[in-house]
This record gives sequence, structure tokens and C-alpha cells, in this order.
Amino acid sequence: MALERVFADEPAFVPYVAAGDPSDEASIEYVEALERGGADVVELGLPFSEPIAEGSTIQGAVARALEAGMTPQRYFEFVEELDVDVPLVCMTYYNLVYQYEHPETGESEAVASEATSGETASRGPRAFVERAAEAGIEGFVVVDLPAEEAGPLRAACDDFGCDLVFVIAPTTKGERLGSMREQVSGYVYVQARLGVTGAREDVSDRTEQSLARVADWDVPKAVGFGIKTGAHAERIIAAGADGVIVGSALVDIIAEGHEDGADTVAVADRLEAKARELKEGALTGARRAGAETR
Amino acid sequence: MALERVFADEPAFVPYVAAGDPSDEASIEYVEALERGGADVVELGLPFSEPIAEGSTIQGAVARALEAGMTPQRYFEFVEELDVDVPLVCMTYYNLVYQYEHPETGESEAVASEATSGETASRGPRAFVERAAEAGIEGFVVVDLPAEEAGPLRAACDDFGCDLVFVIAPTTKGERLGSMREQVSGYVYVQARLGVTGAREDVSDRTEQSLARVADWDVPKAVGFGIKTGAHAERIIAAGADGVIVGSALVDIIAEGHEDGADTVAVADRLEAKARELKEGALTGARRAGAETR
Amino acid sequence: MSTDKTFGDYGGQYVPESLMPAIEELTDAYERYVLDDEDGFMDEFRRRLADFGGRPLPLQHAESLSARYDTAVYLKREDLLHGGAHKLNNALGQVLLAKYMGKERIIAETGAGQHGTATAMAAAHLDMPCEIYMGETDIRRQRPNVFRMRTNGAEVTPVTTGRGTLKEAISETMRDWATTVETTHYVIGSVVGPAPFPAMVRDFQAVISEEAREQAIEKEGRLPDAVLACAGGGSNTMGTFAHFVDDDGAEPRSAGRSSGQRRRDGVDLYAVEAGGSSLSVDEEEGVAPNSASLSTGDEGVLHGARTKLLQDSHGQIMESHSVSAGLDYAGVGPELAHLVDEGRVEAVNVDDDSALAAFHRLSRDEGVIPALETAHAFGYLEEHHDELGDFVVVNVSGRGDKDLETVLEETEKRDLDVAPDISVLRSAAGEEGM
Amino acid sequence: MSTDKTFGDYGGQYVPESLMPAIEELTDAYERYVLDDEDGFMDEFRRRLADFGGRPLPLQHAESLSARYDTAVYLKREDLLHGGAHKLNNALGQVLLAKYMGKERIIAETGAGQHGTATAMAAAHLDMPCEIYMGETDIRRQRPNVFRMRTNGAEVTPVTTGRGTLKEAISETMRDWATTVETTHYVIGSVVGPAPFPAMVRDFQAVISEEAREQAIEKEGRLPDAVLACAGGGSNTMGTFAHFVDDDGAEPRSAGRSSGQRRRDGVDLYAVEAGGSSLSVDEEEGVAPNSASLSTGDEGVLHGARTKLLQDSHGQIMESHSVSAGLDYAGVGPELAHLVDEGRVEAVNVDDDSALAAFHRLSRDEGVIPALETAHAFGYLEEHHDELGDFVVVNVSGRGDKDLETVLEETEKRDLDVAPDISVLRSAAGEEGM
Ligand SMILES: Cc1ncc(COP(=O)(O)O)c(C=O)c1O
Ligand SMILES: Cc1ncc(COP(=O)(O)O)c(C=O)c1O
Repeated sequence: MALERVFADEPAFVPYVAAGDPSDEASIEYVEALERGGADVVELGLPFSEPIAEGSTIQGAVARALEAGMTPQRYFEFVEELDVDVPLVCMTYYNLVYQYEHPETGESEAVASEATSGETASRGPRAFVERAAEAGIEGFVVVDLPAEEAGPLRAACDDFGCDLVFVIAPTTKGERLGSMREQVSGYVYVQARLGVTGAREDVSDRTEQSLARVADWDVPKAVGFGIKTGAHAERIIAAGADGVIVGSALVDIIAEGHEDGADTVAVADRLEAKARELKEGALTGARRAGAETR
Repeated sequence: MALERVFADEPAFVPYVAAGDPSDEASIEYVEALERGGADVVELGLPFSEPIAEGSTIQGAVARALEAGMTPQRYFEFVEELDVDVPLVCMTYYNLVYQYEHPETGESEAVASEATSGETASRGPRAFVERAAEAGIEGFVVVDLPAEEAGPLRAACDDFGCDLVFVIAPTTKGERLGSMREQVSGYVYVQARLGVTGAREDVSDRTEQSLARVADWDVPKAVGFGIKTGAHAERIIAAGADGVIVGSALVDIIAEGHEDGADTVAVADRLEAKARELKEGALTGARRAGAETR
Repeated sequence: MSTDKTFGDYGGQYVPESLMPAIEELTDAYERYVLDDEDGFMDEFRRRLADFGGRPLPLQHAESLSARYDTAVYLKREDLLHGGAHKLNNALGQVLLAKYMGKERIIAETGAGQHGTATAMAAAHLDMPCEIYMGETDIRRQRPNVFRMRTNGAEVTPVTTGRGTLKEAISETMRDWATTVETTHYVIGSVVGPAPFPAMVRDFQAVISEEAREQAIEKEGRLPDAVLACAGGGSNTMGTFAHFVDDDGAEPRSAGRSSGQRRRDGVDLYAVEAGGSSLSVDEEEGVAPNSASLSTGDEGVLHGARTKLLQDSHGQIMESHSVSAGLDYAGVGPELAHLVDEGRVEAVNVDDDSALAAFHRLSRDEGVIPALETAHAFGYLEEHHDELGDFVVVNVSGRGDKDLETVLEETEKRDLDVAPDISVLRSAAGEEGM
Repeated sequence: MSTDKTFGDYGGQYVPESLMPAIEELTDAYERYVLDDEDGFMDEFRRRLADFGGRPLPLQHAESLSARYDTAVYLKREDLLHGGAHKLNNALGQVLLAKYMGKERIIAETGAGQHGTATAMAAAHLDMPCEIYMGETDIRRQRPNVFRMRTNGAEVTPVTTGRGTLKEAISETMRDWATTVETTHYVIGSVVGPAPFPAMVRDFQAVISEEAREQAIEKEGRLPDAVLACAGGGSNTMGTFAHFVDDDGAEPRSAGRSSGQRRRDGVDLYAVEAGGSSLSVDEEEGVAPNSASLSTGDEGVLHGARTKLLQDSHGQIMESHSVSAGLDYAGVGPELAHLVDEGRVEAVNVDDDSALAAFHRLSRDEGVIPALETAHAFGYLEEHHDELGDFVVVNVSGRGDKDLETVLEETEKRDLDVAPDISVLRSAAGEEGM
């Protein structure tokens, strides 16, 4: 419920990076750089081995982070180590939530072949949200958890005062909109186009239609999928969005830096600059929207 | 009918070689050497591309002869060039008889794709026997022509005064013996064992049984298949045969000479020596048989 | 047949939002055309299964095996289905359904290439453009099937992520679907994925047991004591079990019955998984040297469904392993997981060695060359025939032609007394490829 | 069905004397068991064809081809028979007959490997030791089938004489038979060889047309206007024609009828031979670049029978050639030669290019991948569809899986617009073998 605050005064810039990409140390620098560049919320990916909704850019980020040893337990420590003021949203896939075992309330980690399953207080969504909240996470986007299956996680979020963000796709219509509207909090993630994540050269025409479908919802609307430039961000905000979510365009910078062996500071600077471009674009968009509609 | 004469006084030695193996010139020398060594009749193979009754030794001979250009027309010229006194028997497969076109009475050779088929006076068994008789052939063994299919060839042989030799296999029994007995002339070829041609280390026990089956026939009995040494020949004649037919053991000498690049005279000498060994064996066998039975 | 989204605790629809509308549309189509036979869908499906697929397929008495085990062993001959495996039952059903739904394009993933081949054939038959995602590693392992798919006009798109096998191919196909969902139907290849796939694929495959049950009664005058099928995702398994599931006995079942002790009043169902080289896992490497998710996995969410999975303690999916590409998958159908939990289906497994020996045994003794997947079921029969009763049906889910390369290679590594000497292949062919 | 040894001028028994007794014994067994159904032989044969082989097989309406040619085209699906070709009909019949005769061992020759595979399968099924002779060249061309034979427990003996193909393999098998004739049955793979083989093999294969004729009436309410089958030795051909031979019309037939002109009152029969790369021959080299013995050969005696042959002017047998190993034979069944002379069967041929294009067309448009042998029949359909009437049945004598290597190679040499781009196979697999 708290996340709505960041969309209140001006359009929000919501960057996504995968935690631990390409290493914990670098990744911490990058998140902090994004804040410096104007991030209002950070969507921090908890990497899952089967990122079925991601394009090749974010698949690469996830693979690098996993390779570097990122795990859910490590992720929360990572969050605790971050020195940022902006709220953090955990973006992940449901199996990691479902399997999560709280290190203190839970039993000691068991190897998969011996583990018992099923949700308990110390295991599953409740344990996950509890630990996330302890670490400072304020909200969740679970990519493969549609509203229909979200009951347990929604309940845990309520208990720990966290937001649960849902994605509205261009194909989402009818009844399903209703059930998502009921459960969503923090903001609604408006998917700008069909497909998987990935930076694009243009803004989808379907963005406006999607925004129209949630126009009367009382949560902020953040648009993501394919946004790459300040100009994109401007256009999206001008079209009525309350925020822009940008992932692949930032991850591309990290990937390039990683491949070129660039040093962390240089990459962080580039991220900060890109963040600034996007935030500026969003602000310009808001001014245009104000000029046009008021 | 005439061939029977050579079995009259003493056991006959009947060598087989493929005409033109490995060249016409050498082959002529070899046949003449066999006569010098004591051959009483020579079975002269007319090579066919699918020698289904031959073992690998004679397959090799056939392949060499074909490779060197042997054809049915050439075969008869070859026979005409031979300077031997012993009778010659043409051993071949039926398709060559069936397809034969007499070079004078027939039309000019036509390529297969244009040729018309069917037997005529100038084509087929009649033409074949006519030309063979002209060249001096006195009899025929057609390996894949059982008595049941031999009508046309038998008739041609009658017309031109040639013999038609049939093979009795260890498996030949009952009615079939009767029809062969009716058609056979010259000698009967008693196959010593099942299988294909090829020199062996022993004499088949089935030889005696096969000989017994034709004991009361009024043509001479020549035994072949697998005979390799003088001792074999002796045993076969002692068992009551009127002649021994030897092919592979002789062809082996030709093949070896060909591979080693030995000169024709040397190979011819070896053939002559081998022939002498076999003929001697046969004569010894006859003496033994005489001593035992008389 | 149910339209429930779950089977006990398993199943559900764990997919990205953009796919949900397609899944709702599919659910609707499944209910209308498959369950309610609207517009004569099921008639057309059955007619095409007969004319194009070659059904019905025999339930064959296996004379040598019956003598060997002193048990009436019958083979359900899905290897004779067009394409060489049970996969066409499902592929044809789904491609036809896509046509009824007005879809314009078909996509599918494939591991062993059997599902891809079946889908490509069905798509060619029904004149639908088709694209198949296949891991790079699998493309190398299954060249003949790649050739068949291309020949049938399907695009074959290599997937280069991860180990380049089935798991990655499924993920990649889902990504395509997320982009093209409005015009495209994703033909999932087994009883996995979000509802309604598990139920729908089972229904298309249920023709196996529909026939087998009737044929069993016709041939032996009674129901079998045991029915065996290999289990990867579990589609041939569920298809082979479906019409026997209700033929349950009264007594509770217990593992390890010995001959004579077994109940006479129910049909025992055995899902035979790939034990690979070992049932243990390498947590560090994220690798399980087996694909025995029913036997050794635990609950989790993968590719749209809650089911039994091979995963590490954090919930990351492990790379599975099996000598048979078609069983090489970290998950399993949710309904099968449920039936195992319920005690209705027994989850068992045999290792690579046993499957390979069974491959050679069935080929040599019965003249039926099974797929390596199928061979697992026969490996179990060899090891446990005296616990299975007097009348056993084994599903021959596919033929082994596709496995030539693998069998040659894997046989050479082992000392199997049932394997033939194949030196004629090497000597005559030199070191050339197949 | 007749026990005559000849068909007009063709047929007979031109074999070495040592084989004659076995051939007499076989004639006797053929008459007793096959023609008079003694000891329930034919019942057992039919039961095994059903349970082991998967018969009956569909007559499938080919929707795309029918639209393409504006003619009802039906496929007789012998490709669905166990083993992947019509060959099992004959192999199973002969191996079973050998069993009834008390023989202890089976030998056979094989070219494409399909007959060897079928024989090995039948022998494994009926528990008979089995040895297959196969030319060295063919072993190299058909590795998958060699593997299948070995897997089924058959010995595979390479034949190194001549060009190392079918002709040499037949000769070599006859040599084995001449040695072992008392205990061994030689399963000839087509309607060739000495009587009673041509009639007996036809009778075993006649199940194709027995089914097809009934199915045609069932599906279209009438007999087809034309029936097409490829012809190598001619066993699928005679099997496909047998029950239609008497469905002759009254008028004399003439070649080159155009659409509309064709008689309505008889079933036209087309034997499609391999035209290879050319119908001309190289007399010098003893090589025919085709296998069209019905179309271009002339009368002669080969492998036990008088029939049409590819031979030079001296009567030496020529090396035949075809892109399809199974049609690559210099002779043809004597009954087929007779029916062609009688005008009852039309002998036609298509070249390698046409067959290859037809292979790709059927695969892409119908989802049925035919054997390259089979593809010849479809090549003829493509070229002459407007002369064949309104209802055409084509026998799909086998599936094309075995032809992978050849098709890849031969397609690459040509510029066929129907062929798929198979670069995915090369790029993903590098230069490795199949
Ligand atoms: C022949 C065969 N059997 C079994 C399987 C496993 O799949 P499922 O468990 O869905 O039947 C496959 C998969 O490719 C297969 O090809
Ligand atoms: C599929 C297929 N069709 C046809 C043939 C040709 O044989 P036949 O003319 O005897 O039918 C073969 C021979 O191997 C074959 O495999």
C-alpha cells in the first residue's frame, strides 16, 4: 500500500536489474547508481532458473547472477546490504517463493531429494514475505503468478504490510481485470506489448489501449516492456501512465560492461546517466500531458 | 552322345577353367597344358555376370575373364583358336544361351535397350548350339537349367549332335531323377556335396550315396565339387565314378599366378603338373576299384 | 473427464499474465469441442486418428516375454502409430483443436524430437504453419527427427540457452507464445503445463487405454493385473492408465508384493521413470543424474503447473539426465503426481543400464525395437515380473529407430550380454557417420 | 491364385539342381498351407499380421493432393506396417511357412534393408535364427536398417562382389541356400525368383489390395479409376494390384489418354519404375542408369525366372541405378512382366528428380514421409494426374525415415523448389554424421 506514495507527485521511474548481476559487489553499486539517476522504486530481480517471461537480455542477467551464486537467502542479505532510500520491489517467479524456507523460523536447508514440501509458517509464501519484509522489501511482482493463484501470497503480503503488484497484459480483458483489480496494491504493471521483456526501438500502439482498460483503477499505473529511451518514457507518461518500468535497456549496459571488462564505476556512471535520461523523459512527458489535458 | 567315348577305357579327368581367364592368350595356353597333363574332356566356362552356383574361386575367374572382354561371340572364336584334341564342353548359365544371336544367321547385334527378344532360328538355344557346334563344342552344362526347363536346348543339341549334361545334386531324388535320366547324354555330373563350387580339404561322404542313386544309368558318371588332390580323385573313382571334374583347384593356380604376376609358361607348367596328379589319382582309384570289386 | 484446474494439490495455471487469456480461450475450446463434442470435433479427431494415424493399434501377445516371465505379457503397440510414437494422438488432437479455434499457426517444443515430429506431421496434414523449438543439444542427438520435421515443412528453431534440452525448449516456446498468443496455439507435448493442458492431453491420449481395456477383455476375458508405462512428462502414461484408473481394488496396496500375494481385484498401474545413472543429485552443480521426479522430486511450480519437480533446496530447477531424451525432463504431469500421492499409481524407476538391456532384449526376442523411453517399462518388467500378477500390459510408447546413435554409443560403453555385436556397421562403413 | 510355374512366357524355375528339391518342397508347402489353408496356416498368418504387423491399414483420403490435382487421391498406408514398409507382409508369411515346414534357419537378401529388416523382425518374432546378406555398398547407404537387423538378432553378412548391391546379395544368398537348403528357408524379398516364389509372395502381399478394394468401395462407393504402385521387384506392386486385376474394362486400353477420355469401367493399373537419371544405357560399362526393366529391359533369365531384364546384347546382366536402393534391381517379377505384355498393367517410370521432388511434396503437403521407392509413384501422379481419372489410389509402400542420408545428399545436388532448407541440421550439428 505504501508504494503508491512514490507515484503521487510526479511520474515515477522504475528501473529493473537482477540482483547479483554480474556480481554482488557490482550489482550493489548499480542499484545505488540508479537511485542517484532518479529511480523512484527499484524492481530487484531474484533470479530463477527458468525465466519464461524474459527476453534474451534479462535471461542473460539471470544466468550471470545465478552463475555468481545468487540464491534467495543471499538475495535478502543483498537487499540488507544496499544503501538506498527508494522502496524496493522483489521481482521473481513463484517456485522460489513456494520453496522458500525461512532461515530462522524454518528448519535447516535440506537438499532437494530429502526435502519435504508443502506450505507451513516457516516455508512458502508466508516465510518468503516475512523474510523479505525484514530485509526491507516493500512489494512483489511474481511473473508467473496470475491473480487466480495468488491467494496465499496476497494473504502474506497483507500480514506483513507489503504490496502485491500484478501485470496487465494487452490481452487481459473481462472478468480477469476485475479479480486483479481487487487484489492489486502498490501499482499496476501495464505490459506495453505482447511478448517477453526486451528493449525495443519503438513504443507499442497498444500501450494507450491497455492504459485505457485500467484508467479508473485507483492504483498508479506503471508501464513496462520495451521502453528504451527518454523519448519512449516521455511518450508513455504523456499517454497517461504514472510511471515507466525499464529493465532490458539498463541490463544491456551491465551486460556490455561485463563483456568489455569495464570497471564497475564506469558502468555505474553509464547506468546513472541512462536513468537520468529516462527520468527526464518521464518528467517531460508529464509536462506535455499536463499541457494537453489541463 | 559322343562324349561317352572318353569314359570308356579308363577313368576320365575333366578339368574346368573359365575361357579368357585372365586373358585369351594365357587361357589358351592353360587349356593346352591341361590336355598335356592328361585331361580327357575340358569343361570350358563361358562367363556369366551372375554366377550363382560358384564359390569365390570361380567367381574370381569369371570376373577376370569378363574384365578381359570375354563375350559369347569371342568365346566361340576362342574355342576355334584352341589347338587341343580332347572334346570340349561349354559350361555356362542359361541367359547367355537364351540371348545368343548367331552372328551370321542373326541380325547385327543390337544394344539391350533396342533388342527384341524371343527365340528364333537365329537367336536363343538353337542359334547358340549351332554356333557352338561349328566351333567344335561337343556338349553343354547349363548350371541354372534344370531338366524341367531344358526342352528347347535339348532339341537343339539333338539337331546338332551335341550332348547335354545334367547335374545330379545330393538332394536330387524321386521323379526328378527320371526326367533327367531321360534327357541326359554324354555324362552325368554328380555333384559331390551341397553348396557351390570350391576346392575342399576332404571328400564328401555323400558322394557314394549320390553315385548309388545313378548307378543303373547308362551314361558315365563324373563327380565334381570340391575335388582338390590326387588322393581325392583316387577315392572318388574307387567309389565307382567314371570321371572326376576339377575346377577350383585349377583356377586357384591361375588366380595365384595372376596375382603374383607369374609368367604364362610357369603357370601352364603348374597346371599341367596338377592335372597329372589328378589323372594319376583317378587311374590309381580305378586300379583299386578293380582290385576290390573284380 | 474433468475441467478442474487442479488434481488434488497439483496443477493450476502458473503462467505470465499475457498467456492467461489464451489459456482461458483454450479451456473454453477444450470444454466445447473435446468434452461436449461440439461441431463433431471428436468424430473428426477419431476419424483422422484412424485414417491418418492408423488406429486402432494392436494389443499384441508377446510370446517370448510371456514364456520368459511365465506371465501373459501384452504389448500395446503405440510404436505403430504414424510418426512412430504415441505423440501423434495428442498432436493431432491439438492441431485440429487449434483449427477449430481459428488459430493460424502452431508452435511446439520437442526434446527427443518425437513430439516435434508428430506436431509437424499433424500440422502438414491439416495445412497449418508450424514452428518447433528444440534445444541445440537435442538437435545434435536427434538429427533424423530434425530432418523429418523440416521435411514436413516445419521450422525448427534451435534453443541455445542452458544445456539446450527439453526444459529450455519449453521455456523458449512459452516466450514465443507470449508474443504470438492471439494467433498461435502452443501444442504442449505431454500432460504438463497449465490447465487445461494436462487434462486435455490426457483425454487425447486416453484412446490408448480405451482400446487396450477392450482388447484385454477380448483377448484374455478379463482386465490385466498390472499396466506399465514409462513416464517422462507422463502423457503415454496417463493415456495408458486413464481407462483403468477406476478399475481399482478395495484393499490398500502395498509395495513389494510377491507373486501370489497380489490382489486380484484391481488393475495395478506402474509409472516407470528414468533412474538415469543414479538417484542422487549434485546440488552444487544443479544436476540430477536422473529424471525421476515422481520418485525423488518434491512439490514445486514449473512451466505453469504445481507438480513434482527435480529442484535444489532453493527451488531452482535442476538439469535432469536420462539415456532417453524423451524422459529427460525435470517435471511430470500434475495428475500423475496426484495419483501417485493417492496410492493409485505406483511410481517406480529403472536405471540407464536396465533400460538399455531391455531395449536389446525386446528387439531380439520379440522383433519389436522400442524407443529408449519405452525400454524403461520393460526394464521394470524384467526386474519385477514376479510381483506383477499373471496378466501384464506394457505400453510400447514408441519405436526405437530414432535412438540408433544413442544406443550404439551407450551400448559400447557397457558390457551388456543381450546386446548384439554391431561391428558389421563399423567395418563396412568405416568411420563415416550414420 | 495359381500354382502355375509360369505367367505366359515368364516365370519358371531356372536354378541350380541342388535347389530344385527345396523348391519342390516349397511348392508343396505353398499349396498346402497357403492355398489350401492346411493346419490353419492362413488364420495364423492373418492373426499375426494384425497383432504383430498392425493390419488392417488405412486407405487415407489425401486432402492436399486431392485439391492439387482435382482428383480424389487416396493413400494406402503400408508405411504404417510394423518395420515401416509392405515388406513384412511377405516376410512374416514366409518365416511362418518355414516354421510350418520344419525349417530351422532363415536367410534373406536385402537391398534397401527393408526386406532384411522385415525378415529379421519376423524371425525374432517367431524365434528363428536369421542371416541377412547385404551388399557392402548398401550397408553403407542404409546403416539404420543394418542396426535394426542386428538389434533384432539377425546376422548381417556383407557381400563384397560386384557393385555390392541387391543383385550381388541375391546371388550370394542363393549360394548359401545351395549349401544349406535342407534346413534353411530362403525368404525372397519380392515377387521374383523361381516358382513358387512370385506367386507366393504376391499372395502374401495381396492383403494390400484385399483391404484397399474394400476400403475404396466403403469410402467412395466405387472402385478407383487408377491404382499406382512403384515397382522394383514388384511385390508391393503385385500386392496392390492383385485384387484389382480382374476389375478390367472391356475396351482395349491405350497409352496417353487425356482427362475425360479414360474408360470408366475398369481399374487402370500403373507400375511406376525408377527411371533413374536416364533411360539409356552404357553398354560398354554394363551399366544402366535406371532400373526400368519393364519399360526398357528385354526378356531373359535371372535369379531363377524368365522375365524382363536390364542386360547387354550378350545377355550379361547390367548394373542398375536408382536414387532409391529398393528399386535398384535389374529384374522384375515375371507376373508383372506378363501383365504388362497383356496390356493389363501399364509400365511407366519417372526419374530420380521427379521422385525426389515427390518425396518432399508428399511430406510437406500431407505429413506423410514416403520411402524414396514410394515417391516414384507420386512422381508419376504429379506428372500425369490428368490422365488418371477421378479416383486414384496410390500405395505408400514404405516410410522415408530410412532415406534421410540419401535425401539430404541428393537434394543438395539439385535445385528443387519443394525441398526444405535443412541448414539447421548442418549448423547445429556441425559436420558430424547423422
Ligand atoms: C516414445 C516416447 N515415449 C515416452 C516419451 C515420454 O513422454 P510422456 O511421458 O509424455 O509419454 C516420449 C517423449 O518424447 C517418447 O518419445
Ligand atoms: C518401401 C519400398 N517400396 C518398394 C520397394 C520395392 O520392392 P517391390 O517392388 O518388391 O515392392 C522396396 C524395396 O526395398 C521398399 O523398401
